[in-house]
Amino acid sequence: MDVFFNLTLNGLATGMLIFLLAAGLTLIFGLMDVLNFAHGGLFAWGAYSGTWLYATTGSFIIGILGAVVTGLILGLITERVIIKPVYGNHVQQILITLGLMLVLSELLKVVWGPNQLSATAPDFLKGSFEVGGVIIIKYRLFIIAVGLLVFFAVQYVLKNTKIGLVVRAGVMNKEMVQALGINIKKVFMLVFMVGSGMAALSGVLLGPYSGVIHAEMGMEFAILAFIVVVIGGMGSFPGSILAAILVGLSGSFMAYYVPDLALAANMLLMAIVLIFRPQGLFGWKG
Amino acid sequence: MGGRGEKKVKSIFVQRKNIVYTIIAILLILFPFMNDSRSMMILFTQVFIFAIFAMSYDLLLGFTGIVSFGHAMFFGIGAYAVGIFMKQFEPTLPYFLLAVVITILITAIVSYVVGLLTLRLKSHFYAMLTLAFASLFLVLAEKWRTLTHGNDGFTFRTPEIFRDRLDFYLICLVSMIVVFLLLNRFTNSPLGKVLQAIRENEQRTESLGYSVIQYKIIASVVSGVLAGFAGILYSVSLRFVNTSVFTMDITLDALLMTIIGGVGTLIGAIIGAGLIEFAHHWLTELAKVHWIFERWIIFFGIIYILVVMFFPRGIVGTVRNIKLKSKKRVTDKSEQQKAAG
Amino acid sequence: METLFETKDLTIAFGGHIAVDHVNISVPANQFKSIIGPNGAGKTTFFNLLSGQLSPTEGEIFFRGENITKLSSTERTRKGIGRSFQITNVFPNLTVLENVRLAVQSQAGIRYQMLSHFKKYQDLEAKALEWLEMVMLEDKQETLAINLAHGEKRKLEIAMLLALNTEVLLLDEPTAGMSLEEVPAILDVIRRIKEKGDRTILLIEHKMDMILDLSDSIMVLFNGRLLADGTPKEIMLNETVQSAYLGGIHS
Amino acid sequence: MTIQLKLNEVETYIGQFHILQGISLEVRKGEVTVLLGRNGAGKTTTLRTIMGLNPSTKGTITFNNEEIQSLPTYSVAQKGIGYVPEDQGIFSELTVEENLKVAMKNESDSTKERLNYILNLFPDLKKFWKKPGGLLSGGQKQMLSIARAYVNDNELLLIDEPSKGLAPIVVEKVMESIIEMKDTTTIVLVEQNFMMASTIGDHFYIIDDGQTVQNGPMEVLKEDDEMRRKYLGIA
Repeated sequence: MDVFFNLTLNGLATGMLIFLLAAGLTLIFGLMDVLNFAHGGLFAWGAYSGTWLYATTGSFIIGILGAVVTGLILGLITERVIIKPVYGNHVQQILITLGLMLVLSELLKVVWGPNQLSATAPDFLKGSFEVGGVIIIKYRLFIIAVGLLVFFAVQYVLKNTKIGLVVRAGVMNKEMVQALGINIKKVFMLVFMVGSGMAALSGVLLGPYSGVIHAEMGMEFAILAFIVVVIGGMGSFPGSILAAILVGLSGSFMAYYVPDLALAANMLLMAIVLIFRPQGLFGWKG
Repeated sequence: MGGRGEKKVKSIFVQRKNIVYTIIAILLILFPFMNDSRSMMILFTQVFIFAIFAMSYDLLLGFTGIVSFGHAMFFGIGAYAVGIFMKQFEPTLPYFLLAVVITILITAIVSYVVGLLTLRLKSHFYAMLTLAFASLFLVLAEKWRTLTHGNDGFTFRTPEIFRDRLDFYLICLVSMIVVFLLLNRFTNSPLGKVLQAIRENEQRTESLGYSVIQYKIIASVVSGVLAGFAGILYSVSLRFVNTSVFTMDITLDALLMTIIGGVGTLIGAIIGAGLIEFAHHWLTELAKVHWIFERWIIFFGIIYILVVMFFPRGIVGTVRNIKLKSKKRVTDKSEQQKAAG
Repeated sequence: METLFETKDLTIAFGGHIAVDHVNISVPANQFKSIIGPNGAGKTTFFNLLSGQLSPTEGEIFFRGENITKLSSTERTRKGIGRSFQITNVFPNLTVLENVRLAVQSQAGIRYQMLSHFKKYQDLEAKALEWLEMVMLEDKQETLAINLAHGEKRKLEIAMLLALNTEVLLLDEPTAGMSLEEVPAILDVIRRIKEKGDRTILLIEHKMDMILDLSDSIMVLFNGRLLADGTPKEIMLNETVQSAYLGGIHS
Repeated sequence: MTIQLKLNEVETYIGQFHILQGISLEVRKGEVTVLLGRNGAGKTTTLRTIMGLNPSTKGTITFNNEEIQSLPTYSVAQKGIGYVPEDQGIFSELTVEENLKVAMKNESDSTKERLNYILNLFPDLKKFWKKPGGLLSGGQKQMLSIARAYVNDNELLLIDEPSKGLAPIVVEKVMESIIEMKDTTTIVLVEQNFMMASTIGDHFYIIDDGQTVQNGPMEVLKEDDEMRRKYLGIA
C-alpha cells in the first residue's frame, strides 16, 4: 500500500511536470499550427536560469519568477525571429525549430558551463510528513499543486475571459477573429510566450525534484511531452493533462516493477493510440 | 522547337557534369597514393561514410519531403549489429556479412513499422515518432549491458580486409560511389519520380492513381537500410562502438549535411558531408585557441537556421538557381538580339 | 444509349447541413454534361462524391453498372474516372513534361519500377509529348510548372487529366480565375476533346455562353437538390430554373 | 449625401488567380448598395478585399476619406466595418453568447442596447443562448453572424449572400432585419436573390469578370430587362 501510494504520488508529480511542458506545446500547436521542436530548449533554459537565480539569491520564489520571465522573453524572441517567417510551412517549421533547439542547448553550456547544476528544495518544502502511515514528500505535493493550479488557471482564462475566448475562437477561425477587429498576431505572440513560460516553469521545478539538472534533459523531457501531445490529441488542453498523468504514472510504476521497459511502455501506449485513434484521445485535428 | 533545343543543351550539360564527377572520383582514388597524411585519409573515410548516411537522409527529406528526427537509430542499428557480431562471434567475413543481413532486416522492419504508423498523418507525427523511437534505442543500448556494455561501449576486431587504412579508404569510397549511382538511378526511376511528385503535391499524386502511403514507406525503408549500412562502415572504421551512435547528434549531422549541401540533389549531401566533417575537424583544432570553438555546434546551428530561412535549397540548389537564371538571361538576350536583327 | 455513369439518391451531409440531397442522374457514354447552379449549390461537393474525395452519407454511385460507392479516389481513377481541380493542382517544382509523364506512367500501370532509368521509357515520354501537343504546351515541356502562367497551368492540368486516359472527365471550372484573354485557349482545348468523341465529360462552369455552346445536356443543382436535368434548350425554358438560379428564390 | 466607402480601380489576385480586374464603386452613407453579378464574377472577393482578407494589388479603397487598402484586417474592422461572410464564420464550438462576446469591443451601455435590440429581432438566438454555434440551423447561423457584426457600433456592414441556402420564410426574416438596420447603418450587400436585392437595395453595381460594368439606382435595373438579361441572365 505504501509503495503503491508513493509510486502514484511520484507519477503524478512527474506527470505534472510533463504536463506543464506539453501544455505549452499543445496550446501553440492548437492555435498556431506550429509544432515547436525547440520547446525542450526553453524548458532547459528555464531550469538553468531558475536554478542559478535560486542558488545566487537563496530564494526559490525568485528562482521560479526568474525562470518564467526567461521563458517569456525567449518565447517572445523565438516567435518574432524564428517562427514568424515560416508560418504555414510545416517542414520548414520542424527543421528550423530543431535548429533553434540546437543553439539553445549549446548556448546553455556556454553560459553555465557543460557541467550539471544541483538543486535542493527550499526549507519550507523540504522533508516529508505522514498521513495514516503513508509518508508524503512535501516537494512532490508542491509540484502537483502547482501543476493543478496552472491547469485550472489556464482553463479558467480560456473559458471565462475575453482573451481566452479570442484564443479559442482563433483556433476555429482565424480569419473571422480578425474581421471582428482583433489582432490575432498579437494573440499568437502572447500564447507563444505563455507556452514558453510554462515550459520554463516546468524546468525550474524539475531541479529540486530530481536533484540535478543537465543540458540534455531538455530533449529527454521534450520527447515525453511529444508522446503526451500525441496521446492526448494535438491541440487539446484537457487531453494533455490526462495523457501527461498517464505517462507520469506509467513511468513511475514501470520504473519500479520493470525498470528496463519504462520508456518502451510510453512508446507502446503511443503506438496503440496512433493505430486506433490517430487524432489522439481528445483530438479533433487530423 | 524551343523545347528540343533546350533539351540538347541540357544533355550536353549532363554530359559535362558526368565528366566532372568522374574526374573527381579518379582524384579521390588517387589521393591516398599522392598524399601520405594518415589523418587526412581517415578524415576522408569519415566523409565518405557520412556522405552515404546523408544521401540516405536526402532520399527522405529532399526527394519525398519527409522529416525524420530519428535517423540515428538506423545508423546505430548497423553500428551495433556489426560490433556485436564481431565481438560475440569471430571477426571473419562470413560473420560480417551476417551482420549486414541482420542490419538490413532490422532497419527494414523498424522503418516499415514507424512508416506504417505515422506516414499517413501530418509530417509532425513522423518527426516526433522517429525522435521517440531513436531515444528508445538509445535507452536500449544503455540498459542492455550484457550485449552493449552500456555507455562505455566496447572495442572489437574486424575482418582482415578492413584492417588496412588504405584498403578501407577505397572500400568506403567505392561504397559511396555505388550508393550515389544507385540512388541516382532510384530517384530517376519511375518510382523515384512518384516520390518527388509526393513531395510536391501529395493529394494530387493520390488522384493520379498512386497509393501514396506505399511509396512513402518504400522510401523510408530504402533510406533506413542505407543508413544502417553507413552505420556498419562507421563502427568498422573505429573498431569501436558506444551509445553515441544512437544520439541526436548523429541525426543532426545528417540534417545539417543535407540542408547545407542542398536537399533533393544527392550530390549536395556529399558536399555537405565533406563540409561538415572538415569544419568539425578544424573547429575542434581551434578549440585549443579559444574555448568557444568547443561549442562549435552553436555556429553550425545558427548557419543552419539561416540556411533554412534564406537558402532553403542549400549550396547545390542555390548554385543551380543562379545558373538557371543566368542561362535564361543569356537566351533572353540572344532572343532580343534576334528580334532586333 | 448505354448508361455509363449513374447516381442513386446520392446524399452527403456535413453536420446538419445537407450539401447534396438525393441526387439521381444517369449519364450516357460520350455525353457532354454541364452542371450549373448558384454558389454553394453543391456542385463541387457533387464532383467530390463522384471522384471519391468524399464518401456519401447515403446513396450509391454506379460506373458501367458496377457499384463504386465504396472505392477510394485512387481506385476510381484506375477504373476510369479522372478529375481536374478548381484550384490549380500541379507539381510545382517538376517540369511540365514530368508532370504529364507521371500521369502517363500511372495510366500505363508502371508504379513500382525502382531501378531502371526513366529515359528507358521512351514511349511514356512520347505519349506525354502527344498530350502536351493536344493542349498546345509542347513549347514549355522543360519549364518548371511553377513558372507557368495561370492559363498554362490549367492547360497542364487538363493534359494530366487526359493522359490518365479515363473514360470520364470531371472538369471543375477550368476557366476559373483566368484573365479574359486566356479563356479562348482553354475553350479550344475542351472543344478538341469533345470533338474526338470518345470521352464522357462532366463540366462545372458559370460562363453560360460556354455551357450552351458545348453541352449535350445540363443539370441544375440548387441547395443540394437536382432542380432540373435536360437539353440546353429545355433548361433555358424551364421556369423553375429561371426563378431559382437565374432569378429569385420564389416569386 | 456623403460618400462613405469608395473603391477606385481595385485589382486583386488570389494566388495566381486574377480575380478583381478593376472594381470602382461608391457607397453612400445610409444606403444599401447591392453588388450583383454571376457566380464567380468577383462579388465575394470584393468584400474580402475591402476587409483586407484578400489584399488588393492595385487601386485605392477609401473609407470616411481615409485610405484603408493597405491596413491589416483587424484595423479595417476597428475603423467601424462589420463583416458577415458567405459561410457566416460562426465559431462552431463557442456558444451563441460567446460568439457575440468575442465580437463586442466593450461592455458599454450602448453596446448592450444594440445587443438587446438585435436579440429582440432574432429571438431564436436567445433560445439557444448557451448552445454551441455549430448546432444552429443555417438560418440561425445567418442571424448570429449578422448579430455579431451589428453589436459593435459599426458604420458600415458588408453582408455576403445572407439569403443563401435559407428557406423562404427565413429569408424574409433576414430581410426584415436588414431593413431595420438600414436606419442606422450603411450596408453593402452581395445578393444573388434578385427579389431580395431589389426590395432592400437603394443602389446597385453589377460586377462581371472582376470588373464593375454597370451601376445606378435600383429602380433603373428593375425596369431594364435588357441589362438584367445581359449580366444576370434574368428574363
